[in-house]
Amino acid sequence: MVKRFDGVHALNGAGLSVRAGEIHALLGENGAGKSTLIKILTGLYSPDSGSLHRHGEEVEFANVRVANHAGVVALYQELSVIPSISVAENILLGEQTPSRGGLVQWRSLRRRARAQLDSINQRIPLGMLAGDLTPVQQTMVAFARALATDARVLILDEPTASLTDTEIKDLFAVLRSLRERGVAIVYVSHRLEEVFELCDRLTIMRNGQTIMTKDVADSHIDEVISTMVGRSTGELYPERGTATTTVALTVTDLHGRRVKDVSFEVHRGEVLGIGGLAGSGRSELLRIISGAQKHVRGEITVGATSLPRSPGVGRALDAGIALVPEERRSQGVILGSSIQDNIALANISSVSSLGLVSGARIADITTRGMHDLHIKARSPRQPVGELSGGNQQKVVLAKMLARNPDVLLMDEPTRGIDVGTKAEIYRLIRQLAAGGTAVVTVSSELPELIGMSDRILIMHEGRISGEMLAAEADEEVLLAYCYGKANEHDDHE
Amino acid sequence: MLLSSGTVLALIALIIFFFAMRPDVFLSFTNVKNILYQVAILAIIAGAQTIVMVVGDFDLSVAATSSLAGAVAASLMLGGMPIPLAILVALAVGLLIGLANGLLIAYVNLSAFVATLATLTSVTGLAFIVTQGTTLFNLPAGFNALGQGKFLEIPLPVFIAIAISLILWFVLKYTTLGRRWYATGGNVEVSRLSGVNVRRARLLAFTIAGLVSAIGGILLTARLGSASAVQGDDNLLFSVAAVFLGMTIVRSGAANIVGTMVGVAIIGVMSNGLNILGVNAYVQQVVTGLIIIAAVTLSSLKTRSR
Amino acid sequence: MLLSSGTVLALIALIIFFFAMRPDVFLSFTNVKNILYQVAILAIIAGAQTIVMVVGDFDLSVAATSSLAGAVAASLMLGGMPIPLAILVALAVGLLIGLANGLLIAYVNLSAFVATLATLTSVTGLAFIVTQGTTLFNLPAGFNALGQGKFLEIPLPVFIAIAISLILWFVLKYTTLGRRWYATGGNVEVSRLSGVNVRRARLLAFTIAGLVSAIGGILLTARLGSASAVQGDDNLLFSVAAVFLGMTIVRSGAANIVGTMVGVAIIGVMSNGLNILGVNAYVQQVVTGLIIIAAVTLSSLKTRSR
Amino acid sequence: GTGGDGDKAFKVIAFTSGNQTPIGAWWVKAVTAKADELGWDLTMIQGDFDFQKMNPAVESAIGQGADVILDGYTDVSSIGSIVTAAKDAGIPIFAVDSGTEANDAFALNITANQQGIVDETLGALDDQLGGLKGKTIMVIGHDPHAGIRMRAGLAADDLAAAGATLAGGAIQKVTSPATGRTEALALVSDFLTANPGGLDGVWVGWDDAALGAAQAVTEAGADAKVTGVDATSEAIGGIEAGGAFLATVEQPWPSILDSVMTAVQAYQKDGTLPSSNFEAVDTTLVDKANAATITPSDKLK
Ligand SMILES: Nc1ncnc2c1ncn2[C@@H]1O[C@H](COP(=O)(O)OP(=O)(O)OP(=O)(O)O)[C@@H](O)[C@H]1O
Ligand SMILES: Nc1ncnc2c1ncn2[C@@H]1O[C@H](COP(=O)(O)OP(=O)(O)OP(=O)(O)O)[C@@H](O)[C@H]1O
Ligand SMILES: [Mg+2]
Ligand SMILES: [Mg+2]
Repeated sequence: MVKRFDGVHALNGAGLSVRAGEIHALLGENGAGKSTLIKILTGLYSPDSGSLHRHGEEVEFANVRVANHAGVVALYQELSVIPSISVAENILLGEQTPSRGGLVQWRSLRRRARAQLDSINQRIPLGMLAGDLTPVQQTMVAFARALATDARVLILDEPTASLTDTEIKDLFAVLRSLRERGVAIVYVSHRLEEVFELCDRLTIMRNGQTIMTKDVADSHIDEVISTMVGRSTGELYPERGTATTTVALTVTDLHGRRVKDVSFEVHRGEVLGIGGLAGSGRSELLRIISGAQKHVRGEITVGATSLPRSPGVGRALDAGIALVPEERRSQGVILGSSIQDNIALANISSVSSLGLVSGARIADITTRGMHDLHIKARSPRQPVGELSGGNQQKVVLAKMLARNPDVLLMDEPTRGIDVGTKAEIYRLIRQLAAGGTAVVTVSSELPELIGMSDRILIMHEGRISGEMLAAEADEEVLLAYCYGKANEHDDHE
Repeated sequence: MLLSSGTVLALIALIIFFFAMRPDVFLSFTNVKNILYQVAILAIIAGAQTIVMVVGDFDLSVAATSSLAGAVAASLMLGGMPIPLAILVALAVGLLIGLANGLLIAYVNLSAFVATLATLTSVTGLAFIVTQGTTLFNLPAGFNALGQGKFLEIPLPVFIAIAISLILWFVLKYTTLGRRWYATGGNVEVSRLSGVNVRRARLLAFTIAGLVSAIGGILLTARLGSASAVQGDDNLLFSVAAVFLGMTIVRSGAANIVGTMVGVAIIGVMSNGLNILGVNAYVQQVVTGLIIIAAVTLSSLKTRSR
Repeated sequence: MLLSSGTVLALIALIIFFFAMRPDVFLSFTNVKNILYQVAILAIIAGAQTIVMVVGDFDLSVAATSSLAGAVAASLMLGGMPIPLAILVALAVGLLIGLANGLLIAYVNLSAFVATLATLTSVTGLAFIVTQGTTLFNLPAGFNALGQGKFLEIPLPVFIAIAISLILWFVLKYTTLGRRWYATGGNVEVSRLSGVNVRRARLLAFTIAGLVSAIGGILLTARLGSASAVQGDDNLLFSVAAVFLGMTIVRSGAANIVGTMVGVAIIGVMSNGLNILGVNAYVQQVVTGLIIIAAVTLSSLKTRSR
Repeated sequence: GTGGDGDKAFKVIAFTSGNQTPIGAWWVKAVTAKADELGWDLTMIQGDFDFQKMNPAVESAIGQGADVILDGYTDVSSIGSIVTAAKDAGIPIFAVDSGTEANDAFALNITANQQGIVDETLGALDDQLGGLKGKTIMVIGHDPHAGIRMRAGLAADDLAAAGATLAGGAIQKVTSPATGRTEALALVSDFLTANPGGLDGVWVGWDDAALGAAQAVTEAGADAKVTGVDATSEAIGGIEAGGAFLATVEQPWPSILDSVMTAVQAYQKDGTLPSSNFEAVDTTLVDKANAATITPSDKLK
């Protein structure tokens, strides 16, 4: 397959062959061309050259529907739900909707939707508007939709990026049973442990080319990483640093909609990790601290200055608090704007004087950000929407880092990011901490939480249910905290 | 849920207010019939607008299409064509304009605003050409009866408006087409990637909106016994206002027929009530704007407090 | 890039066509001056519309606001108020209407469509009240000179329109406010989380649009030497059409002043050219719609082939 | 509906679509004052040019019974459904300027004599230009208005008959009354650029547009003369100033309304209907000579 965008090769000799009844991992760095290849497989893009064979016969998919009819179905990266319609309808969209004579068969619709949700262990009310669901639930609904199609070839582009362990386990169970039934599954993920746990074979892409295809059983994780990145990488997690004793951020008795009674301190130079289950209130906590959401009561102090109630993002930024939000497409970047405009946006005051913006200063911070974070793009003027998912995430980081914040809040900062880049981001976090920044990161991956943090807080139903030094942390104990079970002896429910 | 919506509250408040001001007149059978008669055609055109707004677009050409359809029917009948045939041709004209809109928007990818703005302009020009700029009248009595006849004391357009609203409500709620419209309006991209033929869905939405607008226009011509190029022009803004008012009554914030009809009722009650109170025409206009703002604000306060 | 845009091509095609039809007249100094004079006020109102569309909204009340401002200025001057003061008050009226729009939209969270539709209605009513439904005239010669005076043979409104366009272009391109407007139009939530006060940005956009519309309306009054409640009505649809035509010339598809002015030029050239060819007014309308479609389609084809 | 019985108040429904124009507003005031004076039970319905709203309101009033219906400035073609309802209820309609020809929709319709208007205005142009033969005259009309449409047609015919050339080869049309002045301004300027010095006169069907045409002539530095119809104060001002605006026509609305009211009173007394259902009254040419003595149509008391 070859596919060019504006003369740039997104794919340049990519190939993939998937067998019935296998789970085939498709791996590669951010921007390697995985999503593009998938979009070609499902008729969303037409390739500049290359061909597609199904059961040995050449096929051509003019659009998504044709591919679906041929049994090829994808759950796209960043695909989500239709917020204004019900969960049941989201699961059985379009031609999947049971109908007779043009009329929707509501009863059968509900029954089938329920069955799909049951198969992935989800108890989401069918009549709810999908827009009212949590992000995790939305992903599960989208997944249920992909399952509902009776696909013979099922392609999943980073399905677990925003899921936590429980959901991932459920999802894997479903995928394994589909494999039993002879479905061919293509699985894209940046979480290599998952690949080794789940997949049968793997294909690695680099710069739009397929580099190698191999049985998972014959592969080793270090080999996979170095093949992906094209060089060998060192340790994933850098050494921990030493936090200072100066308090950078104090949160006292914070109450929000779901957040209850949260108090903690972060020191300059410290990396504080926050873990918990989906919906435990981590995102809300960060949003409140960053001024993006109002809180009911409680106090937030940066350094020595206490922030006013509901300061708004602008004031919080000026006080030195910056947030890297969890949903990059709806919260992080303006997809239609260029990289430099996105980066300038959070830095308007530093790239302007007397109300006038300076193009030179924007170019300056953009170049620095793109260089520091290795953002892969044609030019600083390229619209962010054209970048690969991981590179979009780096733009969000670059935008906030350009502010040199005292307190950097990051909500799932490595979601959808390849291992090589993850390592870079961890190093970057350490570098920032060494420079005196207090870093607070939310993550749903326990190994990551342990690897990158100095100290870990776990949240459960809006409260802090446990605290631990990362160096002494143990995944099982953390998981117990996540379920709110840690202090069993003094918690007589 | 419906009753607690701000838009419905606004309607009730208006009714109570006008009733308190003129208890002898406002809720009399004659006046209620009057209100229904006055809004019947707006209800039909607002129904057309609802469909298009369900798929997340606008149709600025609904009122112009309705005028042209009415003008075509009138001019053909004056030229001697039998009534049913003239009506069919006029409906076909509406359908074709809707189809043109749909093709431009769904297949040529023009923004709905530009495409229907352009059609609005061209179609108005055509209506001027068809009527030669004048008001066509002296239409056959059989035709006028469609708009002026009564059944059980209630004018026919009221029944027709109710029938069309019910059909649209049914289509939107119970057919796969209706659900695809809602899906498309909720998120085009997700719908497309999930195998919904969003182009066809949008094409159909505009086409049907054109057809329904034509029905409205033909009825307006029959109702007035005459056709001019610009009659019914204010149905455009009022239809959009009605749909917007109605969008606030459901949680999803999507366009819906029940809400649209509540919106149409607000507009009808307001204009009739102000007339009954004998409010000066200019002041009426000022007040109309204020009431629309009040109604929508009320709804949005309600929504936010949920 | 600019030259390869379909909209610009459409403009060039129109100019070549009309020049070929009437080489003696179309590009003569008098006629070019004429075209500029005819579009000067539309250019100002389209500038106001551009700002609002940059933040991702619409303002349906621009033309009504301009009419009211003109009427207020006229009525105050007839009442004996000195010219500069009357102009200031009229500008303040425009500003206040814009502010009201902005508050309703940014702080009460009404949809821009409903809010400005309501203002449009109320403001038109107010304009009728101010003019008492008549046309106000006999305005001071010093005031009329603003709209009818000339400098170097070129009418003053042309200079004013150019000045305002330049200012808006500068503000949109080089100021932090302009950046914030574009960001807000790109994605409200992202902008908010990046520290942009999106409410204030939208409020300012509508307020300035109100002010700029008022300038347009005052100039129209000076240009005609009279003020009526509805005199600039067609500027609404034309301003939106101009902005939409202009949005196609940039890759991002965002509203922009250069594009808007190309759009205004298309509308001006088209109407002047058709007049010069002596095309019937109704046919002109039909053709106008078709040309808008052709221009936008041309652009979108261009965009897609990239 | 027979004549009044004396014991019950005489019930009158009055409607106009054009209450947003000065003349329409004057008619509403004058009719209301007259009804007060005569002790009528008056229902006044104002339509804002919106027949969809006005017609049902009038018909519903008809449903509640009335002795007489008064119609001001609403063309017969737009009120077919009202006419039908009134006929069914046996109520006569007395109208002011609601159609340019005899029509049995009305018991009486009095309007201005369109041919007379054309004769007067073309006469003024003829005098000013020293004959119409060989002259190029532009005629600007507005089709949706029945009166303007009719007189524009008559003017075009008469000009052709007098040997003048119609500028642009046909009647030029304004599409919206709201923007009549700007449209006429653009029409005339564009014609003058395309044909410098090629225009001797502009005949316009109503003053608002005529003012735009006159401004275009002045701005182009041309010496064409413009005539209008309506005698608005602005037009009269223009005529007095002695620029391009040559003349306009006064239509005697107060006396027309008086005649209609007299006929209504006759009907109230003993049910007599007027012998003829249409009357076209003569108008007065307003030019520089008599401009000062004319009451402008927007200043009627
Ligand atoms: N619509 C587009 N226009 C221009 N360039 C594009 C477009 N889509 C993708 N690209 C480019 O093609 C390349 C491959 O992108 P793709 O999204 O396939 O990467 P990926 O392997 O899925 O990365 P990630 O792991 O970050 O999701 C990138 O350089 C990207 O910028
Ligand atoms: N039941 C719910 N209904 C509506 N919105 C919800 C619900 N649960 C969570 N949300 C919203 O989803 C976002 C994330 O929720 P929260 O902060 O509670 O979770 P979290 O711990 O960050 O977990 P995750 O983001 O992984 O779901 C918040 O903005 C929250 O308001
Ligand atoms: Mg990808
Ligand atoms: Mg979260």
